[in-house]
Amino acid sequence: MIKDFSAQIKKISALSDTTFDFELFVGETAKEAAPGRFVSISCGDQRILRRPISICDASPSEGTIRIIFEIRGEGTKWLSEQKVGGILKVLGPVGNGFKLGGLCDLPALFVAGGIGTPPIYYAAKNTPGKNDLVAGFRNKSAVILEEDMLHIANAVMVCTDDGSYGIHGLVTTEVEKLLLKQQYGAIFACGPRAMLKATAELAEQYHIPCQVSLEERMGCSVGACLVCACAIKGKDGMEYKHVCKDGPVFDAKDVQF
Amino acid sequence: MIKDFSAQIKKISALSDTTFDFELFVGETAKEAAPGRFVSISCGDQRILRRPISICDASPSEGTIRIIFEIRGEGTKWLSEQKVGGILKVLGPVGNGFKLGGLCDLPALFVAGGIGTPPIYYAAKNTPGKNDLVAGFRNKSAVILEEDMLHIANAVMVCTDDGSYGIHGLVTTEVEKLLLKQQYGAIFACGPRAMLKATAELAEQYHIPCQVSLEERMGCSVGACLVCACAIKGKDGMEYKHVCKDGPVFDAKDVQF
Amino acid sequence: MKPTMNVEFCGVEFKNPVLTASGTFGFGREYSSFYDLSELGGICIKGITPKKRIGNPPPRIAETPMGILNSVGLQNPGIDAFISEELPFLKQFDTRVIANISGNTVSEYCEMAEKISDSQVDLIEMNISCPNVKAGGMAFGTSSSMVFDVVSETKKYAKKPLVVKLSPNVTDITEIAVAAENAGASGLSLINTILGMRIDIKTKRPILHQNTGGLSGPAVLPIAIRMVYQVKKAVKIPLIGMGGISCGNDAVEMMLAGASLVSVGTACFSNPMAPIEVRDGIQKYLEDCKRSSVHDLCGGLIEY
Amino acid sequence: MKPTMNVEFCGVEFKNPVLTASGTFGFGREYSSFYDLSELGGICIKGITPKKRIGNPPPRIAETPMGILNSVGLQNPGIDAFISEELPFLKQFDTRVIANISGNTVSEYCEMAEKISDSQVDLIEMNISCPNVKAGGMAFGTSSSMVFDVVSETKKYAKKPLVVKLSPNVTDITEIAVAAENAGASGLSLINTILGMRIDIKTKRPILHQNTGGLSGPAVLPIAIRMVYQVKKAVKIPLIGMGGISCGNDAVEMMLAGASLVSVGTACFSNPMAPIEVRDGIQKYLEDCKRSSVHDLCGGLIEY
Ligand SMILES: Cc1cc2nc3c(=O)[nH]c(=O)nc-3n(C[C@H](O)[C@H](O)[C@H](O)COP(=O)(O)OP(=O)(O)OC[C@H]3O[C@@H](n4cnc5c(N)ncnc54)[C@H](O)[C@@H]3O)c2cc1C
Ligand SMILES: Cc1cc2nc3c(=O)[nH]c(=O)nc-3n(C[C@H](O)[C@H](O)[C@H](O)COP(=O)(O)OP(=O)(O)OC[C@H]3O[C@@H](n4cnc5c(N)ncnc54)[C@H](O)[C@@H]3O)c2cc1C
Ligand SMILES: Cc1cc2nc3c(=O)[nH]c(=O)nc-3n(C[C@H](O)[C@H](O)[C@H](O)COP(=O)(O)O)c2cc1C
Ligand SMILES: Cc1cc2nc3c(=O)[nH]c(=O)nc-3n(C[C@H](O)[C@H](O)[C@H](O)COP(=O)(O)O)c2cc1C
Ligand code: FES
Ligand code: FES
Repeated sequence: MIKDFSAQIKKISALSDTTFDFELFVGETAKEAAPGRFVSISCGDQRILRRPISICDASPSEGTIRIIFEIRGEGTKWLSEQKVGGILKVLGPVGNGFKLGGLCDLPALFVAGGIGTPPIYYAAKNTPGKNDLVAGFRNKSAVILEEDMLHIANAVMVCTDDGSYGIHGLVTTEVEKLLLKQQYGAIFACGPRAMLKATAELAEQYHIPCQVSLEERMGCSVGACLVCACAIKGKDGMEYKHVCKDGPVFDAKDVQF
Repeated sequence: MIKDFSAQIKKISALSDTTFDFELFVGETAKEAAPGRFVSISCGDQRILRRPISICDASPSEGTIRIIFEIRGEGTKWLSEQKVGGILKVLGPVGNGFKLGGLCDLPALFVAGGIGTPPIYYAAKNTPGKNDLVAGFRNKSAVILEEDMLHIANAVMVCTDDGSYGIHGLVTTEVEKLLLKQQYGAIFACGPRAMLKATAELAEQYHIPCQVSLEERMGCSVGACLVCACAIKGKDGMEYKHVCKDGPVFDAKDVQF
Repeated sequence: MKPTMNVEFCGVEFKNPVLTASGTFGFGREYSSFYDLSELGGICIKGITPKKRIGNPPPRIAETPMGILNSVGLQNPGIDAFISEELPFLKQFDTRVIANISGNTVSEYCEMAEKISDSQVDLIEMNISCPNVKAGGMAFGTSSSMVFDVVSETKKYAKKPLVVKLSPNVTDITEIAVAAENAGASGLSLINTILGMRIDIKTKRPILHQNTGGLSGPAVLPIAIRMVYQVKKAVKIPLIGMGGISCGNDAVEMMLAGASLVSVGTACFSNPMAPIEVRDGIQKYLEDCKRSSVHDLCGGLIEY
Repeated sequence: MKPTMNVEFCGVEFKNPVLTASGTFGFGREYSSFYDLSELGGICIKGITPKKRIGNPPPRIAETPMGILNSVGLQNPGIDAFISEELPFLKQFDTRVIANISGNTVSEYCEMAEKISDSQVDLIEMNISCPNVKAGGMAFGTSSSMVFDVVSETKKYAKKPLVVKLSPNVTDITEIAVAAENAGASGLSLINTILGMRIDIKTKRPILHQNTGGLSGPAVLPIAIRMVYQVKKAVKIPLIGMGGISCGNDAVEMMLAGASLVSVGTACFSNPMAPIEVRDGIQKYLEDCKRSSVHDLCGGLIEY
């Protein structure tokens, strides 16, 4: 059940000049965290809209969740200026996460792009098996969570667009290489739309079930205002489903990219 | 010269639940402070308009000014929640203060009402001679600056509307008693409009020069937007002068109450 | 003694004057996990149309200083699906249900008014002011002769009180209000959203896929209060005031200006509890100034 | 290389596109202690009238969420006093001076246009949109036939470029804009303030002594951008965009929507340096996206 609550900031680490890692105390709510679900955070009284941020990890025993975010505009800038001990207004957990259960015995492939990496890390962490993970970033300074990912996946491939770190090139090039080499039971992806689209096409081509996590601008975050529309193929043609309520994770073959 | 600058909060004391006493570091600007002049303070990014607050005292040697304010609405509430060490956006000093120089040898009478007391205290402090001061407040818990006033005036009379402290009754009743008893060279007043009006009438009746400090809602605080109008008798009839630029202190006989 | 909060509006009794604004509250399901919907004076549903509408492509929302723009474009399952699948859920609660209807043509409005009158809704709100659809919508609401025509026709089919929702995108809102009153409106609600635009300076594209959208939220409060004030002086029928209300004091202002009921919309996005807090805030104001009833507020303004 | 910031507008060269908005900057004297007025693209003076006006009784200002209402009511010393006492001060600076004129009748506009044309001002801005005066003012600006009449008459007497300032309080601003263009306006400026109201819930009185006043500040930015966008598509004459601009990015949005020049008004109240920061912000934007000239912005929007 979605709740609106106050969360205290327990820990802050700056992963780069523009990327921040927060640990929030959320009490019982931590039990409802799941990979792909997100929280909507109020970023100052002067901003009407809350900002959706994916849950990157959760510790139900400690009552904490972890979020990682990048400064993109005024709201995330405000968030980055908050201090340990400060209180955030948080709505969540919101949305339907990745369906990680019921996979066949084959390993899963996790595909992350940029700031889409946190929920993918969380999903991979919660998926048993010899799973692989490909994560792409703009450049070396944008790479996040590499250490964490190494602990929870079989093979981790880090790519950068400019070759300043890891493999030079797009994640989807690596994904294709892996798909040629090996059989996967499922693909899970989060990142820029172009990356998701290319990943979805590969998944279709190789007949692998694929789930993607979508982004859209939000109003209410609870499914009431219908602003966070995404085009989904329905039985009577295209219709708009809603990222906050029906998503953010969708079956890739249903998404009209 | 009016400047827009950052001032650090050096000291905060709560004079009551709703009244606060701040010491601000303003550097060189402290030299331009004068009784009756004020500063315009930005009360949070979500509020467009600055709040005018009188200077209550200044120490040019330490580069500080003192302000005392009461919570009246959202802006002063915000201000009351600021912490020592915090930075305020301050515009000032604004306006023409009391003309304290050139008084005849007679003592002066200072008349203060409620949150109008701080500039009157400052004015009395800077006026040599055996001056008297009458200050009125709603009730006991609203009384401010009594200790400070005792040090700088000959006689200090504190009145409360409800008789919960000091003399029971209106300041103007006390003012009239004093005027009957003694000769004053000038009257200086700041407080609610009704009090200023009554004081101005007494001053006229007893032929004593009187200066009053007016309040009006402000936009620019520098004389450019013409919103802070107050009706002043001019040679061609009534005209609107401006509290921030032509005031806040006016000759009582010019004010159209 | 607690002040009485109930209000009679167009012959319908509301337990308190606070409604949720159409389009910001869906059909109530989502917010029912935050509080008991029976706490509300009423719920105004997402605008419905004769047939299902898929709405506009995203992005459908943009942020502005103390406001938002939306361009949902009346996405809804259609009137029949509303009546069969959503209304029964709403009728579980002890609160009033207001159906917000939108048509492309006069006959669509009539058809819907007739159909919805036979359902269990308590009031009909005719939306002739949606800035986010091409045909109908705002077009109807900006000319007094069209308002007169569409309202007087629809009125013939409405067997429940008919409230007309006015567009603020007009030169003189009183002219439109009077036209609606003359055509037989039982009450008026105002304001709908104000047409606005934001541009993403990085991509040079509008933020909204429709280029423009409707402005709501605190930013519009002073405009809404002015319009309610003007309309109150121009008509005799009662008003539902909305636009930027986010706390009890805002609602009190709106009621002093002339509203009998108030709606809370965009504020729910920042704070899901906003309608409840607005209700409690009105009550606290009445207590603080020792008023016995919320009736004392409507039109209580002392003009200069 | 620094991007070029100069703009030609109605045949007049501006060193940069940033002006101060009429009524928020007096006749420039007060802000000249904060910075050299020669830094500005231009200064639009407080609205002047044929004779001295004392303006409206206070209170003349109220705060709103990210905005303000004002009801100054054109307090000014009259055109003659402006020309003899204020203009010489302004002409000391290397910046453009725009005279904002308001009349009660068509002949007053003509008289002022004639008189001001013989002075050293660079441009004339005709204010037919002031919501705070009874006669003239906004009344002229809300009907396209009246706009056509007053502009075409005034044009006969204007020997300097004539910019017409539009009111946002209209159903269709493009209709008014086209009327002004057809009547011979050299350019348009928009938006003036939007009529609004606030009420003091303690006293139950309007905050403004005029009951209502004009809304400006960030709250109106999305409305102003939408109107500039609509008008840009409807006319060929150039536009001055204003309404809620408080930083360089806001100004860039306004220019992408279609403004050649921008004005900064209410933002000066929060931050006296606002016009300079807006100018620097535009320049930084141009540098960041490697544009060589501010010309590239006007109307650069890529519509959906
Ligand atoms: C389900 C979901 C999960 C997300 N998870 C993360 C995460 O874990 N870490 C992270 O850094 N970012 C995440 N994002 C993106 C994040 O929400 C935006 O970067 C953020 O809202 C930008 O806010 P701003 O104020 O900084 O930017 P501004 O551009 O100033 O924001 C203006 C408005 O646009 C909205 N907006 C702007 N960009 C986006 C976007 N990409 N998606 C949705 N709304 C947007 C803002 O929420 C706000 O309402 C997620 C988005 C979604 C939809
Ligand atoms: C020259 C001058 C000196 C002042 N000195 C002091 C002082 O030393 N201590 C003190 O406590 N107060 C002083 N005031 C009054 C103080 O400015 C107001 O109490 C304050 O602005 C209220 O702001 P708010 O946000 O709390 O109230 P709100 O009612 O929320 O404010 C809304 C708007 O109205 C304006 N406003 C409301 N009341 C007043 C008022 N009485 N005068 C001017 N503007 C008002 C605010 O500035 C703001 O723009 C002075 C006023 C003036 C004009
Ligand atoms: C996302 C959204 C959707 C809306 N949909 C409708 C609608 O379907 N029908 C309608 O009459 N008004 C609709 N409105 C307008 C609101 O009902 C209300 O009139 C307006 O938002 C002003 O109130 P507010 O500032 O409290 O939100 C919508 C507003 C928003 C923000
Ligand atoms: C206090 C004040 C006085 C104004 N006086 C005038 C005026 O005399 N003539 C005029 O054309 N516009 C006047 N305006 C409108 C502004 O020039 C401008 O169009 C409007 O404020 C929107 O811009 P902003 O949001 O940047 O302030 C005034 C605005 C304010 C706030
Ligand atoms: S944000 Fe309101 S429905 Fe998704
Ligand atoms: S506040 Fe602008 S002139 Fe006084």
